[in-house]
Amino acid sequence: MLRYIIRRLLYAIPVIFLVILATFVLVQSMPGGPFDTIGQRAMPEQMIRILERRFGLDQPLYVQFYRYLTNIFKGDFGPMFRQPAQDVRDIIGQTFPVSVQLGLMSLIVAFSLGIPIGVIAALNHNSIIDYTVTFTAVLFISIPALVLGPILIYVFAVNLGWFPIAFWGANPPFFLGFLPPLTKDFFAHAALPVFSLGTGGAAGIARLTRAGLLEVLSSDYIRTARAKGLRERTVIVVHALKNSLIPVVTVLGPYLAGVITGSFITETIFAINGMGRRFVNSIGQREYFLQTSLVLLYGLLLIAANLMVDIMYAWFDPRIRYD
Amino acid sequence: MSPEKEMEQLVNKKTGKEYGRGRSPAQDAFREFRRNKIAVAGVIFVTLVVLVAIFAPVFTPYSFAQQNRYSNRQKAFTGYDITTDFAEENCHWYNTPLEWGCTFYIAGSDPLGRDLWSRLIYGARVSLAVAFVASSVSLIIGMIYGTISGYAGGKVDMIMMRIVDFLYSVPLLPIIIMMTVYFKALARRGVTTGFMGTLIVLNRATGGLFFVFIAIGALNWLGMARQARGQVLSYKEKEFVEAARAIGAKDGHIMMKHLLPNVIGPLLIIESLQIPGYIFLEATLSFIGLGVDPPTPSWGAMINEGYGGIKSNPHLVLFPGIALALTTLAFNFMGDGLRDAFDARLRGRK
Amino acid sequence: MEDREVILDIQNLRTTFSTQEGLVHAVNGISYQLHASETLGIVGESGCGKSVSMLSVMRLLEIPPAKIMADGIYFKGENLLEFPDHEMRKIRGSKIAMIFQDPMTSLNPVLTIGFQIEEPLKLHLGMDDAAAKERAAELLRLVGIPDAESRLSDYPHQFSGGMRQRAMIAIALACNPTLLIADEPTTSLDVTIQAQLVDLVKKLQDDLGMALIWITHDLGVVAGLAERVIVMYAGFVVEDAPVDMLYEDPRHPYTFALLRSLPKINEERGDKLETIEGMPPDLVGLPTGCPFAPRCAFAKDKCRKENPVLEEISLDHQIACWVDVKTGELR
Amino acid sequence: MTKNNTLVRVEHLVKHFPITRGIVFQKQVGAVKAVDGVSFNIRKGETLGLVGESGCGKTTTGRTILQLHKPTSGKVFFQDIDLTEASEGTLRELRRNMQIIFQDPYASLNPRMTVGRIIAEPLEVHNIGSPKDRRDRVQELLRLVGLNPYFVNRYPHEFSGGQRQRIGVARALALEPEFIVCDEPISALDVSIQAQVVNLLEELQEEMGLTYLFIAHDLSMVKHISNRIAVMYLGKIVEMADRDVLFGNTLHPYSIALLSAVPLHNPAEERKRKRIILVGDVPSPANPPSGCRFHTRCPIAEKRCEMEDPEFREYEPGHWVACHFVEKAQQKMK
Repeated sequence: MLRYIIRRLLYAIPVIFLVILATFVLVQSMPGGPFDTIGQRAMPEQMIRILERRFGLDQPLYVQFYRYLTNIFKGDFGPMFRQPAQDVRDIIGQTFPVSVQLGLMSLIVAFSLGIPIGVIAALNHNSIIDYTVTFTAVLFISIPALVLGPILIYVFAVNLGWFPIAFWGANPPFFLGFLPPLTKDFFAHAALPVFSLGTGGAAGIARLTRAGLLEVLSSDYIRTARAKGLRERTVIVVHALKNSLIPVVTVLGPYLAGVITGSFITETIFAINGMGRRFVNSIGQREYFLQTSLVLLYGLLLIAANLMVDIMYAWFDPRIRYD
Repeated sequence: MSPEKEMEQLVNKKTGKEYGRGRSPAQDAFREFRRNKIAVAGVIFVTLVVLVAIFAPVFTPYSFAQQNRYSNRQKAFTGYDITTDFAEENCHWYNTPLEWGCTFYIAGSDPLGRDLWSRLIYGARVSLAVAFVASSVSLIIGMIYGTISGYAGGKVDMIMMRIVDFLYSVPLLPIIIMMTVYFKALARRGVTTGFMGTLIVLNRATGGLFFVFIAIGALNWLGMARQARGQVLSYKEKEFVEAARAIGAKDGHIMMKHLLPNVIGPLLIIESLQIPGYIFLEATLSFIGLGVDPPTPSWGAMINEGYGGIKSNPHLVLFPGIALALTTLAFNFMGDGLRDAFDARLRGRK
Repeated sequence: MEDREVILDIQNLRTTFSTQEGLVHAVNGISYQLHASETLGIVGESGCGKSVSMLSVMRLLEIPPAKIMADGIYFKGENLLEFPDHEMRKIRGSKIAMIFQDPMTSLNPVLTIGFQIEEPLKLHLGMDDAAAKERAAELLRLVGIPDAESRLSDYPHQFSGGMRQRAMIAIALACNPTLLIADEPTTSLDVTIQAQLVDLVKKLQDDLGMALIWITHDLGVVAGLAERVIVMYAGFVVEDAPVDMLYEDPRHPYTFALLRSLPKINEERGDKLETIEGMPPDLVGLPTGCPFAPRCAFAKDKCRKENPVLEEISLDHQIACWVDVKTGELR
Repeated sequence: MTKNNTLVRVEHLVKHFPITRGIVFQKQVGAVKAVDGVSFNIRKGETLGLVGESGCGKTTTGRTILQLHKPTSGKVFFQDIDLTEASEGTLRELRRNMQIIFQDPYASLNPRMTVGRIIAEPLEVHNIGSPKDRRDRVQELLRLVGLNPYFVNRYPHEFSGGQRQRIGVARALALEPEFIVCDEPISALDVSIQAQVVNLLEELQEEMGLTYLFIAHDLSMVKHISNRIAVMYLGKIVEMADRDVLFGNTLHPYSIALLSAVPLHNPAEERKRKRIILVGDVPSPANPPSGCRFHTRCPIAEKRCEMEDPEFREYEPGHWVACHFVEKAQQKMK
């Protein structure tokens, strides 16, 4: 298992390298540069040259790339062109923990809602409860965060006034680098975005759990468990649940990737100062180092998430062997 | 036994079913599907949306790009000081549907005075185009790639699947966003020659949809390739394929007569379950300004335009949002119904 | 035989399943008695209701779609059908244990063998962890698995098919059941492994003195194992006789034809096998009359109109047929 | 055994399936030795029964003979043509003469094709006859295997297991082959249906002079249908002889044990007879035991069996066996 993890991590190195390289080249080859304008007016040619020299942009691309790579290992992700007071590391330091908080919390919501609801639906198979759950799940899967977010804001923030409209209340300093201060204000701000990002996942997980549990409940070993005289609750909890969650773990990978990279929308709608919103905001700009570094970070998160899913998979299913 | 007597025996007395004529598994599944009311409702709704989108001009009083004004619908807004002009006429310069006196049409108008209803209807075109074109693109690429990989096996399969694995471990969405930015920047430069130029011209001709297709296709063929390979592998080992090889059938024959007919059904169903995701993705890209080019209306772009003013004019977000949700809901019900009806495993359990 | 205590008395058991195609009549009114430490073989083809009848006794069918009706299923004089669920659970796995056909799927793949054997020990006998573990190892040794202690922590996929079925037997025997029901336990295994298991069960039965019901489609397996054999067809018991009588003098046309359709060990090559033409009937719309009549070589008009009931034709030998296979005429 | 009436000759046939492992690049870490050096002849018009337990390689042998699997090494001659060296085209032409019937009546028929198309497919592939001819031929074949010809337009799932197996037989017969590999054709069927299919196969053999390789694990059925029987264990043939010789004078300890494990349909004899219960399971073909592969379960094994793989020799005329201690087996095991 450990060897498997190490091998997977080694395999990740060329992947990450290629991802950075591709992004770096793509970003740099875009028409226009970071210093084309100053306010509404065009920047004088000479000024551009000076600025470019200052940030090393006049060097050949491979030199720049080499410098960027070596700097990363020193913890330097490069400068910000338009906000010289900060560099990319500062931006990441501010936005990354917020995105992680949002992602983790919606993940928790998705699983802690989805699994029990799915179990309840499966145990009441073909009853009104089952139909209601199935229907509601499809309904929530069909409402994207893009639509749900504004609706939540309108209903709960604007009309009812229960929650603040926007601006994530997570501000540094964070404990351990990413844990937020657990204040009432924080949760009030977090409620709507987390709900809007988490319900789709919860609905999907509920459906998978239901299908998985139904499949498991009709299997031979459940009949064996019942033939032992076990109570129905023991049959479900001890014998059925772990098996039925195997398909849920399988989608955990893509789902995590979705939460990580798909939080653009939620962060933008709720004006959360996270990586996704920062990335979207930088689209029109030519912040080469910020953009490359954010993609790099996404790549690392994705690899970590996939690895975690593999490990969980082995834990859930002893038949899986990595070697 | 006389032929007449034989024929007589061919009709099952109890069910009245004719023995001579068989019903294929697909026909069985369609009967099953028809029994699923909610899935049928999904199909009907999708069909309606398709019809409305095709005949959009019939259902819309204005063009999606036309900027109207209350007093003089013929005259465009451009150049007017919008706010003051319409404040004087005691009417919002964009209306909520409740203020019928000011309404251009059922749904009111957007901040630029364009008829919201017309834009919603034309927006359906974008979503449906994405639903069908992007799913076809991903299906075709994925199916060809996966089928080749699965059927070839060995080294070819290994290398082809390594490529897919590699792309899977890449954060595709941010990279595709960067690529779209790159294309759009080139397009703004007015590049019209060369490979990129051709793409850009195509893109402009489709109102910015072309890049969306590329982006969605690039993101989604991976999963389809894996599924197709898995299906081919499972059927490749089936005894009826061995039987075909045993009678001396060539690879092409086996592929066309035995593998594809069995593989394509499940893949179509898997693909139909992906459609809501494609519609979401288009809306997402349009929302962050990387989807269709203005003034082409897309529900995602419309939400983007409206959500700043959600406090005073929620309908600007609500209407495209509802349209988006209803359409994906219909596609979801349809896909679920198809899966339930065609998935023999699920059917067997009932 | 009659001086032994009757431990299981099934009276007119009928089991149906409601499906989209209609009501499936899986078991259609079967009655028999089983005595303490008796070995009963139940033989029949797939879909004849042999497994369903046993699952009905254990009340392991999902209701609905299943529906179990009977005048009574008496286990040691108490009607199992009247037991509330929690009472029934006390019977299952302790007084009546069951092993199933497919050892590959009958054990939970994510739990260790040890856990699965210890479960009934803790549940029914109230053992603590240590005692249960010790007893589980003992049981594994009893069913002939070497290195029992270390294999307790294995998962089912680390066992071969034969070993898994041994583990299933260990689970079933955990609480010294009065009755062991074996539902085609060797069907999916090779003959040499089947021989091992039949041998093992026979030996365990001698040692532990439990009654045994062995369900199979293989007339050979029960020949050497059972004292009495019941033949089932389309949800009916068609013949019930002591084992020697059944094989030497089968009196129901189905049993008669079935035994003759098997290749004889001393026949010449080129001898034709006797066949039973046609297929078993559809259990949704059973014909009136004898269910075997459409395939029966002896069928008379009466057979197609009236379904015969199980009757004793000589001591301990019951058949459900209008015809005497010896003369080919109505009895 | 004269050479001119030999239809199929198998010489030292070996089929190993590679086991690969690796995340990025896969490398071969071993092989499942499914068939490991098998030689035998099949005479024109006879039925050779091939028995053994699951995983012994009997199915792989059948498929490798037909070149459905490419053999790792060894030769297969069909009518004195080396199939392992034959070109694709030659092989395709030769397939008209050798066919296969499969075990699983559900997986062996394409669910999306009608019965008519399934049976006509071999004719289409080899471009035989006009569409009308083919239709007539399909009807004829259906009648031949005892199915109603009006069923041509029905789909496989509308038939029972026994009927499906008949459809499989009809497909195999469409090209009028000389040689048919019957790969456990009755294992998945109910007892009362098995006899129907076996009788059909026997009748067809008589009428058309077919040659069968009949693969099964059910010894009594194999004995019924075969002229000669070969017993396989872990990729090798351990004993081969005429059916009566094999049953009357069994030589190999494994065959003796296998025979004694088959339950008899006679309670009195079944209770009396001496049974040899083999201990343990069949070892994995990926990692077969050294020397004689049976030595781990053999009741009479000695040191030599662990070291030395016994030669497959003709112990008496027409009776082949691979065992060091044939005499000891006779004394100790019977």
